[in-house]
Amino acid sequence: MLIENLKHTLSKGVARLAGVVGAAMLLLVMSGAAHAEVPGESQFVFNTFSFLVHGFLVMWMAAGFSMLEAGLVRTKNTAMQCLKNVALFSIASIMYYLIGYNLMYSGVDGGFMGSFSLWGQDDSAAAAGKFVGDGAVGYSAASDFFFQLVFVATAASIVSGTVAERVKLWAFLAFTVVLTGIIYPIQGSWQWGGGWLSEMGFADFAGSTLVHSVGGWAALTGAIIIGARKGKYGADGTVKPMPGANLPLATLGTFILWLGWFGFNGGSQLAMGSAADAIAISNIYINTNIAAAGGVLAAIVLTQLIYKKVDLTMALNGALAGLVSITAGPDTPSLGLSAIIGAVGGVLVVVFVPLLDKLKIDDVVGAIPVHLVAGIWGTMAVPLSNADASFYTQAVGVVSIGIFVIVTSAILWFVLKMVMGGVRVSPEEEEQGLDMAECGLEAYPEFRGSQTI
Amino acid sequence: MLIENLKHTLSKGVARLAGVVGAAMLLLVMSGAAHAEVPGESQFVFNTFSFLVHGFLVMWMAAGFSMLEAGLVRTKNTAMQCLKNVALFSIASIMYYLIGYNLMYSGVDGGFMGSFSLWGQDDSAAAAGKFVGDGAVGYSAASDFFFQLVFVATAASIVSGTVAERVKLWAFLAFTVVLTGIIYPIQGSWQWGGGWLSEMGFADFAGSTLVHSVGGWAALTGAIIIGARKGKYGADGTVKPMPGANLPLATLGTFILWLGWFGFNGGSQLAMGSAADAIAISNIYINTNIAAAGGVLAAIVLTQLIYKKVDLTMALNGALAGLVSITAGPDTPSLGLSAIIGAVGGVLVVVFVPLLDKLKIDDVVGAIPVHLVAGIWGTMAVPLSNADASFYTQAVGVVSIGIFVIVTSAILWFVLKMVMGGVRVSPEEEEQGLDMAECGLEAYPEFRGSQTI
Amino acid sequence: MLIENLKHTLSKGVARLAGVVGAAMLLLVMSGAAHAEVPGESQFVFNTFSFLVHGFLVMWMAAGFSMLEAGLVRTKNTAMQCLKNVALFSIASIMYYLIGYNLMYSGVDGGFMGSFSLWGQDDSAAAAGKFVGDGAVGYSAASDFFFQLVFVATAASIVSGTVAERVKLWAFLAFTVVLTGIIYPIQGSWQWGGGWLSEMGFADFAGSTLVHSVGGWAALTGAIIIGARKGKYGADGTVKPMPGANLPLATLGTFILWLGWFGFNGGSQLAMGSAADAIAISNIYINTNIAAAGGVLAAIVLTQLIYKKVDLTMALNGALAGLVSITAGPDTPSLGLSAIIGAVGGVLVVVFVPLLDKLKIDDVVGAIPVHLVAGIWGTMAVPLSNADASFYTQAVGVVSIGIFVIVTSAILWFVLKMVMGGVRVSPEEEEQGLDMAECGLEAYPEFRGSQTI
Amino acid sequence: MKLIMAVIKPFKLEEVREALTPLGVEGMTVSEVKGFGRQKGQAEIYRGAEYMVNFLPKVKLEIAVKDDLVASIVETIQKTAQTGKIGDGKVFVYSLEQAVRIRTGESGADAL
Amino acid sequence: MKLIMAVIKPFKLEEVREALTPLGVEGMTVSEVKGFGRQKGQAEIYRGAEYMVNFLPKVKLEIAVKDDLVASIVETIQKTAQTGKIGDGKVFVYSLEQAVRIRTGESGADAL
Amino acid sequence: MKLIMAVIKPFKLEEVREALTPLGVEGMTVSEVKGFGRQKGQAEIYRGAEYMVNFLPKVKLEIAVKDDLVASIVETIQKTAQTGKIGDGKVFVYSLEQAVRIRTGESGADAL
Ligand SMILES: Nc1ncnc2c1ncn2[C@@H]1O[C@H](COP(=O)(O)OP(=O)(O)O)[C@@H](O)[C@H]1O
Ligand SMILES: Nc1ncnc2c1ncn2[C@@H]1O[C@H](COP(=O)(O)OP(=O)(O)O)[C@@H](O)[C@H]1O
Ligand SMILES: Nc1ncnc2c1ncn2[C@@H]1O[C@H](COP(=O)(O)OP(=O)(O)O)[C@@H](O)[C@H]1O
Repeated sequence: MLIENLKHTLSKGVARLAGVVGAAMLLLVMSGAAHAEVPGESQFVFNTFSFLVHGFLVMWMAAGFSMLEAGLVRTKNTAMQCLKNVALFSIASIMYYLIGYNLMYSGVDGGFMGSFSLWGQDDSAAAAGKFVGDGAVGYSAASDFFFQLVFVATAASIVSGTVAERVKLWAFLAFTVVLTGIIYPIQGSWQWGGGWLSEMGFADFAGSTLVHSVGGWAALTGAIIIGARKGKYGADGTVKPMPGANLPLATLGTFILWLGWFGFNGGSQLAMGSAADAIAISNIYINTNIAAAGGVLAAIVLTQLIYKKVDLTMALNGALAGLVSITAGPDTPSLGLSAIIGAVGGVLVVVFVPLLDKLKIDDVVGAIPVHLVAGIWGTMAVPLSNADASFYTQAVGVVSIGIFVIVTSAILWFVLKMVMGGVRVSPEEEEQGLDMAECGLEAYPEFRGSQTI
Repeated sequence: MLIENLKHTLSKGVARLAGVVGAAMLLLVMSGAAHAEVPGESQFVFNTFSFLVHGFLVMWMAAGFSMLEAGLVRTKNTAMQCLKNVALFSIASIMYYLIGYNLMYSGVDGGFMGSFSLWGQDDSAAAAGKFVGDGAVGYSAASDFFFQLVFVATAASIVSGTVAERVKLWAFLAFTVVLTGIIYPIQGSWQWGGGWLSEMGFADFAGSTLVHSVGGWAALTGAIIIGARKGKYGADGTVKPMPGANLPLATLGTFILWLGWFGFNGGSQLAMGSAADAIAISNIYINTNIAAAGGVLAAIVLTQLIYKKVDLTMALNGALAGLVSITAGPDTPSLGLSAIIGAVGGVLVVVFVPLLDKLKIDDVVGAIPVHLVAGIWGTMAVPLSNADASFYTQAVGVVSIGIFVIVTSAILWFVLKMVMGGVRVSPEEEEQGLDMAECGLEAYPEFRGSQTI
Repeated sequence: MLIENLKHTLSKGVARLAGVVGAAMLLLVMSGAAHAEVPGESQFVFNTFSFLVHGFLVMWMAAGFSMLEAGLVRTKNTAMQCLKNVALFSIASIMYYLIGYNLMYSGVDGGFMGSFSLWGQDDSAAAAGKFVGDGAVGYSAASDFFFQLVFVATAASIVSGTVAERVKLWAFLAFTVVLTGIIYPIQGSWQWGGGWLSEMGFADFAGSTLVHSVGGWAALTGAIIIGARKGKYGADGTVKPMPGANLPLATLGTFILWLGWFGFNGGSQLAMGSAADAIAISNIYINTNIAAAGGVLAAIVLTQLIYKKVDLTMALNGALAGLVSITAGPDTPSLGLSAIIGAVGGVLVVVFVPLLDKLKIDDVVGAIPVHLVAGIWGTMAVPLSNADASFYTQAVGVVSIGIFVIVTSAILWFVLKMVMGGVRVSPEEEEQGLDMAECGLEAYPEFRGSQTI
Repeated sequence: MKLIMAVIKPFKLEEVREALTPLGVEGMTVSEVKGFGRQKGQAEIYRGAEYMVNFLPKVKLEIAVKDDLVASIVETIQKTAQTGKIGDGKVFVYSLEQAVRIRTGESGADAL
Repeated sequence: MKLIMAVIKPFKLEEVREALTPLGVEGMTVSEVKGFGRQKGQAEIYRGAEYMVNFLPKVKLEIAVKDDLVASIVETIQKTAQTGKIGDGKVFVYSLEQAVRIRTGESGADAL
Repeated sequence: MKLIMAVIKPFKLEEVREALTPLGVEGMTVSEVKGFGRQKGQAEIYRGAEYMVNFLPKVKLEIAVKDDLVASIVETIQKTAQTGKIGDGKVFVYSLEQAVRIRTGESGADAL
């Protein structure tokens, strides 16, 4: 039974081969004993429950991104940032149903995309009494849909943070429609849908590349095409900081994301109906946690050394960078290696945030260092602990997905520019703040804040 | 075993008949196969775990209401709003133990109320080795108590938002004592306790009517009896907006509620010990999610069309209205229909918020459109996808519970008025803010805010 | 099977004997029936899942402490408070792996500490097909590690609140390293590691003493050694209140902690693979909840009586005191007794907060009344409902751990004073606020706040 | 030209502004201030310690006007902002030597 | 000595401050105010009700200076703070009788 | 009548207020301002970019008083608010032409 279950997991996601290896090795050790004690229907319930619990944790990350971004923008753009995050989650929920899921998972067969069709639940195997093993799915269709859906929203949230404070609401929402309905699912099909990348042996357990760097590339493309905020970079190369207005909110957002990440990585085991799976998920939890811790401590120590002060926003980004870094392979490394992988992520953030400013790429919340740079690092670090992954294949995945996302999202931004008469608000509206300009209300109407003093 | 379990679920809650139908149909399909693989004690653990996990999600909604309301009142009433929410949850926890639970569930038998007695756990069937099936309960008594308890608090939270910024603290708390100890349990017994409404075939899976519209009716009655905030409506019919002081907090509250709703609706399946239940819960999750998404998008598009700007507070209310709308029947509709049901909820909010202002009914946080109007809509929408529900019976439920709650809460407010010398603070205290007047402290003592500029 | 499981639980933690008694009694009743229906591997999965779910709830408490403390300090120290909380959780994550876990659990054998070694997961029993019973562990090693780890951070968070607004960042972090790596694990080994206290029959189910009062003692020692905030106490005995800057945030923090506590106490059952365990956990949930409710209501009523106003911050502390009070024995009391135990906690807070001020012990967030005083009360209250606990043994535990923590943390603070040239920022830096002084940024840069008006 | 500076209760602001418009007041500058005077602050409690908040929220108006308008404006403010309860505030007048409108560079009474 | 009080658009503050430094302005006091003038506020919508926000955020500068600097400072402020759009603000000047530096007790022009 | 305007360090406010009471000061109006002067702001870092915060938080007092009290009040403020460190602030005095108490309509020195 356990073997069947594992087979199933393997067949569903050759894509996640790397991730399963840990469990598989454990299984080999176990296979001598009479251990197959979890009945099939129990396994089905366990697997489904895992998707639901881990799925709601990932759903909760939407709140995390909202709070992080609402805390890191200036007051005058805060309501807009909240609005964008609520809206994008809603759009993702609907687009993934209309197009995304089947484009990502249905009939990919080693190719470049699935099919264009509405998703609908098929629980016929379970209804026929086949819960796990041959011909069975192993979990309820809707629980899997739920879990995959909440991942999509993550990618869109990343973009929203980078292009904050200047992008037009409706341009951003239109971008989100295509990102969550088409761009994300197509590249996702290459790996998790069982497409060409997964056949090559690419390893990306929970999405350092498939989710985070995708969001990061789209954000980078957007930041370049849309341009920096007015006044951010002086002609003489000076950088004008525009401090986030509410750091406790940003801290809350980071903790929410940290919590949600247990769902993100843990749930990506895709099963929980056996001791082997339970062990694997547990290991993923602690690796995920220590990677975040490593990211925080690296960022703290480094900012202390460089600036003689500790930058809270860097510590928060450090946590997230640690989490992104471990996401490609949270199942195979030891605790110690996980801490180091996360710490490197934290270092990358401290280095890349000012570097982007040098390049005049204006990333309001630091999403590019966190999700793109650490996402690449995390993907390339998989072979350190996973013998089935190779640096070459990892690089192929990173580059091919990078090119795909850059090209498609660049085209998309340009089309939107033409269709909507620009994707950026007017300089006056930017000065005034998007809250007044596009929402007609203020996030904190009673707290007078001035952006200038 | 599975059949027994289902029987049990049915017998416990003929009340929730409608909700079980989906699972029942699935079961019929399944019944040919040898699927009864989940051992009885495992089912017991699964069912209990489902109550606990979904219960803590619903408990978390208390934080959601607090943040939503704290964000939508003005600074000078914010600490009070927090206090009320912490206190009402505490009161509900105690009243439901002292009176509520048994009044709702013990010995209703098709009648109009249960019995007046302290609740106490009875796990004797399980102790005798009967975990599911005949004579068994199927879950631990305390897990069920916990799950039901957290629902009660929701109803009280709804009232607190509507009558904010003017109701006296102790009058509100006294109202809460009776609402959670007596009013809510009595009407709850009619349906979930197996009373007369459930015998009629009323369908309200997770409480669009039993929880949300109950809160909504009590809120409406309170708003009318207590009257509008000073200065809210000009003699000439002008409406003076009193913008909420902290919209990111309101956004956070909405996300918390959205998350909690997976527990609210998912847990209302009342079981999780079989593949059929797991499938049902999964479907409930995705329907719940897409209804919220539909509500958000409807509200965004509509406010853009009407006001040429997008009102974040309407988008947030739209999410909640979508959630309330699907709550009466999250188990039977398709994903597409769920999205539409939610979207209608979002439209209702955008229409009813200004309408209430026209009627000079001052609902500070929009709880009446969200919980009452969308609650009625959701209840009436059940027959669209559930063949066992009829519009007539749904209307009977809506109306009878509406009348009951209006009458009892009106009496209660009047009694409180007499006993406490008014349920409303003095005009000076209202001007000054309830925080200073009744708490003697300020929510944000360092951020000077003026309500006038 | 169930019996074996119970035996295991017993053997792992004679330490938690008291906690198991409830389940054990239930079990005796059950033992006649043929109930052992949960297969071993299912039990393993259930137990592991319980550790993970309850563990992530406890992890979430880190966010709760951050928000509570960020809301109760003044604006100028808010970013620092966030930073300290993120950092201490990270430090705990790493120190517990490097030293703590094995110092607490490995080879204590009735003694005074475990061994100094890195933790590493050992799932060999499960790999050999032994899931529960003789020779088995019953859950995945990493899930247990995760659950224990998140407890450690709690103790450190407590200290951070008390010594806020004046302690140097790096001094505090250094203190945290030793607290989480050495002090906490050593005293933890006495009881949960199976050391001398557990052999005496001390009962502390989830850590009123082992976690909360440990944090409280360390906080008290710190508050005394570091001294009060500048200007807090006048020469003439007047107390200058320094109101917390953001009470909705403090409210949110309290709700987060309340939610997390279901994990804290519920997960401490350490198993969930049988009906008896599921029943025990459910009882723990409702007792925990009603204790918090009791604490809130006691604090509200008492502040109303004493001050004629209701102090929100006391209500919040009341909730937490209720939770701490029930933590030593959430499994044995009835619901009613639990409410009373919690209410006494709430009373203690209202009494001890001003008392500490009289003693010029400056506890910024009220952590000493909440965690230390209520922690002692909770520990001493165990024998009220648990026949296996005695007042004498409870007192021995409270006193011995108190002395140990006071002595070690006093030494530690003094060593840090010498090594770091003081553990306290300069008066100018304190005046200016730690955010500017040590972080070089502001928590709310746009909301001008003055501490003086 | 004179500058009239008035300190009033916050909730009177809108009323005062409306009362001044018909007199020809076309501009004013408003700030949030805290006032200390005969009206004593209120007791707050925080965590068991009672304390006085000595400073109460007020709103300060600054209005530059031509000399001939001063009397009527001062009177109107005094009348409109009055509640008769302690803490109603004050009106002060002092002399302005110069006024310039930034947009146009106009100066003197034209700039007001 | 004169006191120059200017009300300007917030985002002009930094520019004005930089323009004044070469003139010998060594100090100033800045506050956030709300202005009401020819420039009308903006419509906000809140929950379906539209309303006017009549007061717009401005920044007020107070600069005490020796008499001989007044003209150049007023002119510089007027030029630098100008955008040409309505709402640019005003500069007012009035007479100061005394000035004291708290740190040293110096008084008169030396205190500035 | 004169108006005394003082800009001081925020934490000195309470002390100054207490020192003035015995002199017969019965009211004052306080606002939060930012000051720029010899005392330079502090470097802040935000996400890897260092920048100067040029304006430091100060508190501004406005006290209207009868002429004969001016000297003692100015002196007391100067003495009490002094820390001897840079940034202690300034005291300015100018002439008031009129003062009205809104509650009663009293004017002149009686209104103070
Ligand atoms: N001498 C003064 N100088 C400046 N402002 C004053 C003075 N006296 C009073 N105020 C301001 O006027 C407000 C009202 O004064 P107060 O004495 O409380 O009431 P009333 O004017 O009704 O006697 C005070 O809060 C303060 O802002
Ligand atoms: N008479 C006045 N007294 C004091 N402040 C004024 C006066 N008139 C205008 N102001 C200030 O100047 C600002 C700009 O004035 P406004 O009339 O809107 O534009 P403009 O000066 O370009 O005609 C106002 O917002 C207000 O703060
Ligand atoms: N010319 C001026 N006009 C108005 N305010 C001034 C002036 N010079 C200084 N100030 C105010 O006084 C404060 C202290 O001045 P500063 O030059 O920093 O220190 P000090 O007075 O000790 O030499 C400044 O922050 C500013 O608010």
